[in-house]
Amino acid sequence: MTELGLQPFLALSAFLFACGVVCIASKRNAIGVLMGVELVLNAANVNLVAFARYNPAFQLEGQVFTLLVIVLAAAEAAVALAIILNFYNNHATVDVDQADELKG
Amino acid sequence: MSLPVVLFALLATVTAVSALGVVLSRNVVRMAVWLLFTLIGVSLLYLLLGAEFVGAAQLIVYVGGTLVLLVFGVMLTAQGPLRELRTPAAQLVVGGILGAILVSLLIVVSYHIVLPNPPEQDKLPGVASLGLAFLGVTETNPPAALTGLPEGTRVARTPVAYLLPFEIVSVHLLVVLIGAAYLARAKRRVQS
Amino acid sequence: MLNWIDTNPGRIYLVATLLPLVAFTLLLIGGGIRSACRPYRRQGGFADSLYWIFGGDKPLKTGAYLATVLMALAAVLGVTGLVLVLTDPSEGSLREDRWAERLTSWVHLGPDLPTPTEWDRKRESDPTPPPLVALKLELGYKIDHLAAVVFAMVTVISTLIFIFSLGYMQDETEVVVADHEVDRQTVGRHASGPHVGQHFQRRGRFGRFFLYLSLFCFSMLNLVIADNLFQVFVSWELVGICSFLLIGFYYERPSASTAANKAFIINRVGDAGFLVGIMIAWTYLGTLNFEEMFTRVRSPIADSHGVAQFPNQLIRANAAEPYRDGTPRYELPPRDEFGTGSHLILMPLVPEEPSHVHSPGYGPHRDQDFAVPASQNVTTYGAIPYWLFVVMGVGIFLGCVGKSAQVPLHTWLPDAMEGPTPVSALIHAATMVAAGVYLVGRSFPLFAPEVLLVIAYIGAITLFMAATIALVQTDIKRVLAYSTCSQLGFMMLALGVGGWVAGLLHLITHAFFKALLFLCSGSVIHGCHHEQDIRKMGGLRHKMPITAFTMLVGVLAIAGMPLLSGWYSKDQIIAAAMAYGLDHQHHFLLFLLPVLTTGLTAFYMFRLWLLTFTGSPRDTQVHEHAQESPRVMTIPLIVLAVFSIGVAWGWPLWNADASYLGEILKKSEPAAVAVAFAHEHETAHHYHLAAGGLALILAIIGAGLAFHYFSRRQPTPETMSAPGGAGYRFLLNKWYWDEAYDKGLVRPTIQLAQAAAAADKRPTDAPPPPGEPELPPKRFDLLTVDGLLNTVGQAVAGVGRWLRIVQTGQLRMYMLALALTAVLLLGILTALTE
Amino acid sequence: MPEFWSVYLPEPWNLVAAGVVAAAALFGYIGISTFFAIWAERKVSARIQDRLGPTRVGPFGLLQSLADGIKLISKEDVAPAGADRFLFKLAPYLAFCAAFCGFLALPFGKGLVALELNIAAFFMLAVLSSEVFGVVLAGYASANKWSLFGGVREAAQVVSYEVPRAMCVVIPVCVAGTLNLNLIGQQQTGWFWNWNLFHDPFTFVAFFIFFICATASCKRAPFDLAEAESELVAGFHTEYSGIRWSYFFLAEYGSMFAVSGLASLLFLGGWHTGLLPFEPSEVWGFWWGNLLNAAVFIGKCWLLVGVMMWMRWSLPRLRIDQVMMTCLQYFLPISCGLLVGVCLWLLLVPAGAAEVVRYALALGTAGFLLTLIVSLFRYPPMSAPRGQLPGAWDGVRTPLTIQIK
Repeated sequence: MTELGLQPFLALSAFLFACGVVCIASKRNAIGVLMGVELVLNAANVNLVAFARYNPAFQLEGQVFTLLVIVLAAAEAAVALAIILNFYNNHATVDVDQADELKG
Repeated sequence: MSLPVVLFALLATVTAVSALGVVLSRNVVRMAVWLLFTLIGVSLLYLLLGAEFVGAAQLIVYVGGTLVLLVFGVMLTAQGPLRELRTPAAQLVVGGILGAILVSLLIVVSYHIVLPNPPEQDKLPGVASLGLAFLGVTETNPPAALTGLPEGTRVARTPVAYLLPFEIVSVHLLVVLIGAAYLARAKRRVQS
Repeated sequence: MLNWIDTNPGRIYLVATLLPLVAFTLLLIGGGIRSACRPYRRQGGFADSLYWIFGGDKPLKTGAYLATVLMALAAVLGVTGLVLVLTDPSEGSLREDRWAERLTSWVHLGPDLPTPTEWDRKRESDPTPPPLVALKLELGYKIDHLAAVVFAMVTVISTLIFIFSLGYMQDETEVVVADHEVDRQTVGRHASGPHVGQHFQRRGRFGRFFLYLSLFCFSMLNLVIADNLFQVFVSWELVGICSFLLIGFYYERPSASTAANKAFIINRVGDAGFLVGIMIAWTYLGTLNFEEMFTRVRSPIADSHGVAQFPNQLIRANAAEPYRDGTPRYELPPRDEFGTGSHLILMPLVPEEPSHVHSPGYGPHRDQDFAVPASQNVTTYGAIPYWLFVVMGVGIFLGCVGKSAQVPLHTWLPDAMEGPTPVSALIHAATMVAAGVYLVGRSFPLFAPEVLLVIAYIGAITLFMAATIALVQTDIKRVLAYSTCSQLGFMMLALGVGGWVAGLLHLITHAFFKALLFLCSGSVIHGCHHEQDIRKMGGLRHKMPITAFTMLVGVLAIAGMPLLSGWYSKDQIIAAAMAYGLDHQHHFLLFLLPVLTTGLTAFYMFRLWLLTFTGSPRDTQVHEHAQESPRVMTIPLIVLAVFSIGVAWGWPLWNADASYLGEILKKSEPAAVAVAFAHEHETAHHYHLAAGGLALILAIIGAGLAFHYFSRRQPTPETMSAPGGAGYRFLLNKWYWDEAYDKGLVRPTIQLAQAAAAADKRPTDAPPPPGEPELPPKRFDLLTVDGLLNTVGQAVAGVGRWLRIVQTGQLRMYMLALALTAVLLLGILTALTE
Repeated sequence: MPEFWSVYLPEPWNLVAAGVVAAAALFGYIGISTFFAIWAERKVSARIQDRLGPTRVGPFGLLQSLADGIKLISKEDVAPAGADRFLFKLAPYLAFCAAFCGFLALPFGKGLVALELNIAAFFMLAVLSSEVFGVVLAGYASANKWSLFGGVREAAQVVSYEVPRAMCVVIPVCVAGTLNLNLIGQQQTGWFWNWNLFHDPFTFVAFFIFFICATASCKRAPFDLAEAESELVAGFHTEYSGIRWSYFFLAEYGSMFAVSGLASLLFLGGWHTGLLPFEPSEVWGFWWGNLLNAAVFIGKCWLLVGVMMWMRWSLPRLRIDQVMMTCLQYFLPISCGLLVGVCLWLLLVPAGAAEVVRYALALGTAGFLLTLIVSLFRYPPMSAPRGQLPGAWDGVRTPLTIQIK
């Protein structure tokens, strides 16, 4: 493991992050956007766990924060999905380009 | 080439390819499948890194919960015979270029990170220490100094550890539960 | 419990003070619950039962009796306390420990530090230098002979007045009370109201009356026992609000509500001055505790060189070149100019070295110059500009002017007679108005000679002017009101000319006989079915003999007839005034006015009594229906009459100087009095008999004149109401004070307000209510203040409209922008770290 | 295991070999179990429906599954015209993978486990809960509305039942103080009153809740709404045939065995007989002892699977709203209450009282079961003569002692 080092994980995380950003920036389907967000969060989590593994100061913290992120991501997904369903009920679409007004 | 390197290469390839799949797929359900592989790949990476509990949590929450919820949402909002929402090509190109720059920049930045002392042992603190940390019991002294501090300074953990975040997250989850139920409730149309 | 009081007998006073508060609280809670439950009455259920348990429709009689009992208990405690004070053998600091306590941590406005006294004790074990004075508001009580006497007086009189009120306010115990006065006053004012042709009716307010009275008593007692200026101020305002509530007790009557407002507003003027005084004291003296303020202001009696050169005096000095480290420096003026200087030197509360007490003076080893550090420290000297010190004294005195109805803030007191008569007796004769005098007596060492002169002159003018007005008034209570003004003027004068004991003795004796007089007038009014005009009375002596006799006692006492209480105090006052006049010839008015006024006093008091009780009845209707009051009202009269006769007695009885009460008060006389007025006191001693004789002769002349005009010549109703000459009208119209205020202050204010309203008027405003003039729109506000704000708002809105273009609502645009920003930031970061 | 192989192979390869062998063994176990379970299912259903079931292929029709398998493999692999072919093909594998991975952390005996994880119980829950994804994908990819309905129902049902199931797992975990299934198994060594089932009243109830939830999350009757043939033709696998269809069945039986194994490890003493006061693998050696252990463990799994079959053929199917209500309104609060209860029990109840309750529960249950078994043998089976149904259905009380002619 020590020969592997931290950098490959960070590189993978960077790639996941960029994929997530591009996903958010290019999908018109609201659920697709949500998936992009999940990708971004996963990228962050990979970073955190990698640091937990390679920096003794973060052994506990990396895992703790990853867990918190996972849990909050689940909550976020639930709320986002509820919002999307609500939007769908009102506008009969999940196209985020249609969602450019502040009123529901 | 030791086994971890091989395993990492394998997993990283799978994860990266399926993340790319998420970006490039047009069909939302296919995106979800690609995302599934990404998530599984990430959870295996956690196992590889020795964070067993986090890996399993990733599986149960993301794969078993979030992703199913997403697919569920797709099915509830599917219109007709799976109409696809297409993005203008120009935006895709711009996004792709931006993404590429972002990756390269991030990788460049990440290669500047130098860790003072990579640990010898492979194990991370197990589920017991995690649970105790969430309940507010932890050693106040982390095994190594934090990076980025002035030379010779050590920062102790707070004695109550992560009890407060844990409680906040609990309350947060409760609020989310209620909020989601409220938002997605079946609305009774008032017949006027 | 006994032990609790035994170690600190002063706590008796604490208990006695809180008893009326208990009564107030109980009445308030009971009444509150009842009014909360009132909407649910006759509906069954819990609230309904509560409503009936707490009195139902009838006024709260039980609560009133409870309040009376508690007040009586307080009186018993007050008298017990007085006896304990007199028999307490302890001396010095031990006495202070037993009779004073301070709660220093009430309100902190600075670091939590011990009081200087505590530091003093602590320094034996811990020699670190004492810190800055912590600015704290304190609670505390301090009982000396003065407080004890006044406390006993207040509680006893209050109890008697409570008992009297039980009878006097009998009308208020009815469920429905018809107030004819309201109808009479409002005819033509609200002609279109819903009550046209029927009497105004309201619910009885028996309980409310006692509620207010209890709160008043608590505040007054708290004022008496307070050991610091701030606590005094709080009580001061509390008695003010009680006075307001009680004057406006019949608030449906326009005259009562305006009188209440007037009293309250005029008192605010005085209180503003009081507040200025408090703030100056706070800022420069660093404490509001009376003892500590005196210590700061007056030089020590003795220092480490033995007896001080200038003990207990105000030391003034001139600012000199500061020290090299920037510390200001002050220098005593040359010896022959002692007592001048631009600054007043302040003394340390706790000396740096307990064995080394500094007292300024001349000669070897004396400090002729003083260092004053930038921050005031309890151990160091400080200084206050002398004019500020004078302003402080005048400010405190201004508060007393307002409360004690001295010129020029006296106009509220006669109008305050709109309240029920027991209120007039308790608040506006016996206690509250005396609070001003009490405070002047309390804070006597804080007053510079200039301030004392002001006090004396104000007192002299007031006593004369009020007496002249009282000569011609026809309302029985107004006569007494102006007489109160006049007597308070006597007290102020006495304090101002150094007759500290005389003034405060007069405070006590006056309280008793003035309460007696007011209650007698109340009895008359009650017996005559609320007729107050003495022109319609006459010959009531046979109808109400007890009232007539007790009132005669009061009249004799106030006129200063020998062996009655008033004689002792007034004699001393005249003596003090005479001594001052003799010593300072250019202030001869300070002697002339009071001596003249003793004659006037006898005249108008006898006029009042003779017109009311003797001769033939001038209004047969009033006379026929008149009757003696019930026993619950006459017994307090008799008790008060006994007090009015004998409260100031001493041995030998015929020596006005030998009053026992005066001896008691003398024990708590501030040393400053003796220091400042040493020569006057000596003169007074010499001319005592002459002054007393002069006053007595004038009083007898006045009484004789009254007898001549109103008894022998038997005035008819016609002569009584005939318009007199210019002088008569001048006096009848009270020297035109009210008119002057109206012209000089009220009208300009209203005109200013109208002008401001006109300037601010806009075309879009609603038309004014009917009866008020339509103002032309000037749009001042629209163009300036509003205009500025509107311009700013529109500018912001414009910028917002312009910025809105960025906010497309397109999620992907935002995300792209975000990614771009991240790329840029990271790029910059990378470029910088390279 | 890797230690065993390290004698023969160098550093990374012994790990690979251990993995391959464990995977092969588990795959074989799932295959053979399913093979016999399908036969058993048919036999049980036949007996319950008063039929004979398969009799032709092999003794007692034991090889019926083999015949079925050959038929399924040889069938044409078809996909509907509008289907998403990629997902359609992927779905059965996903489902099977999830079920298979559940066995990775399941110990069959002391140390007899493919992958010893410290968080084995949690891992099993996580992996088993991802089986649903395959089903949902299958429902979606079939381009058939019945399939889609089946898939959506499955998603809702499984996600909901996961919650009380997980809470019921936490209850014995609280008692054990570890998530390591191997350790949990070892803690229950000895007599049967050491089993977690009898630890206190809360675990006792939790076992039944867990079992019902597990049944529901395996989408077994009476919770098989995803494939309710009376409403949705065959639910999510309407369009599947041949070998892909059989993968779904492998997955279903696999997850049945997995949850049964989990239940027996958490509650029923794992690989212990409950009648031997020692750990066999320590006394008789690793292999021989674990042979007994594995046999006992597999026997317990079969027992629980048998109960599932019994339930399937005895109880009518619930409606979807009843299924959801049962979970969210009853099982979820009950399991929360049980969790709180067991925590309080551990904190507050003195050891002596806890022991008394444990023995009372264990011996009471044993007595009840013994009485039941004895009564089964005392009375002959309630089988009705031709043309006549037992019981009071026709208003006539039929005597229980009827001679079968």
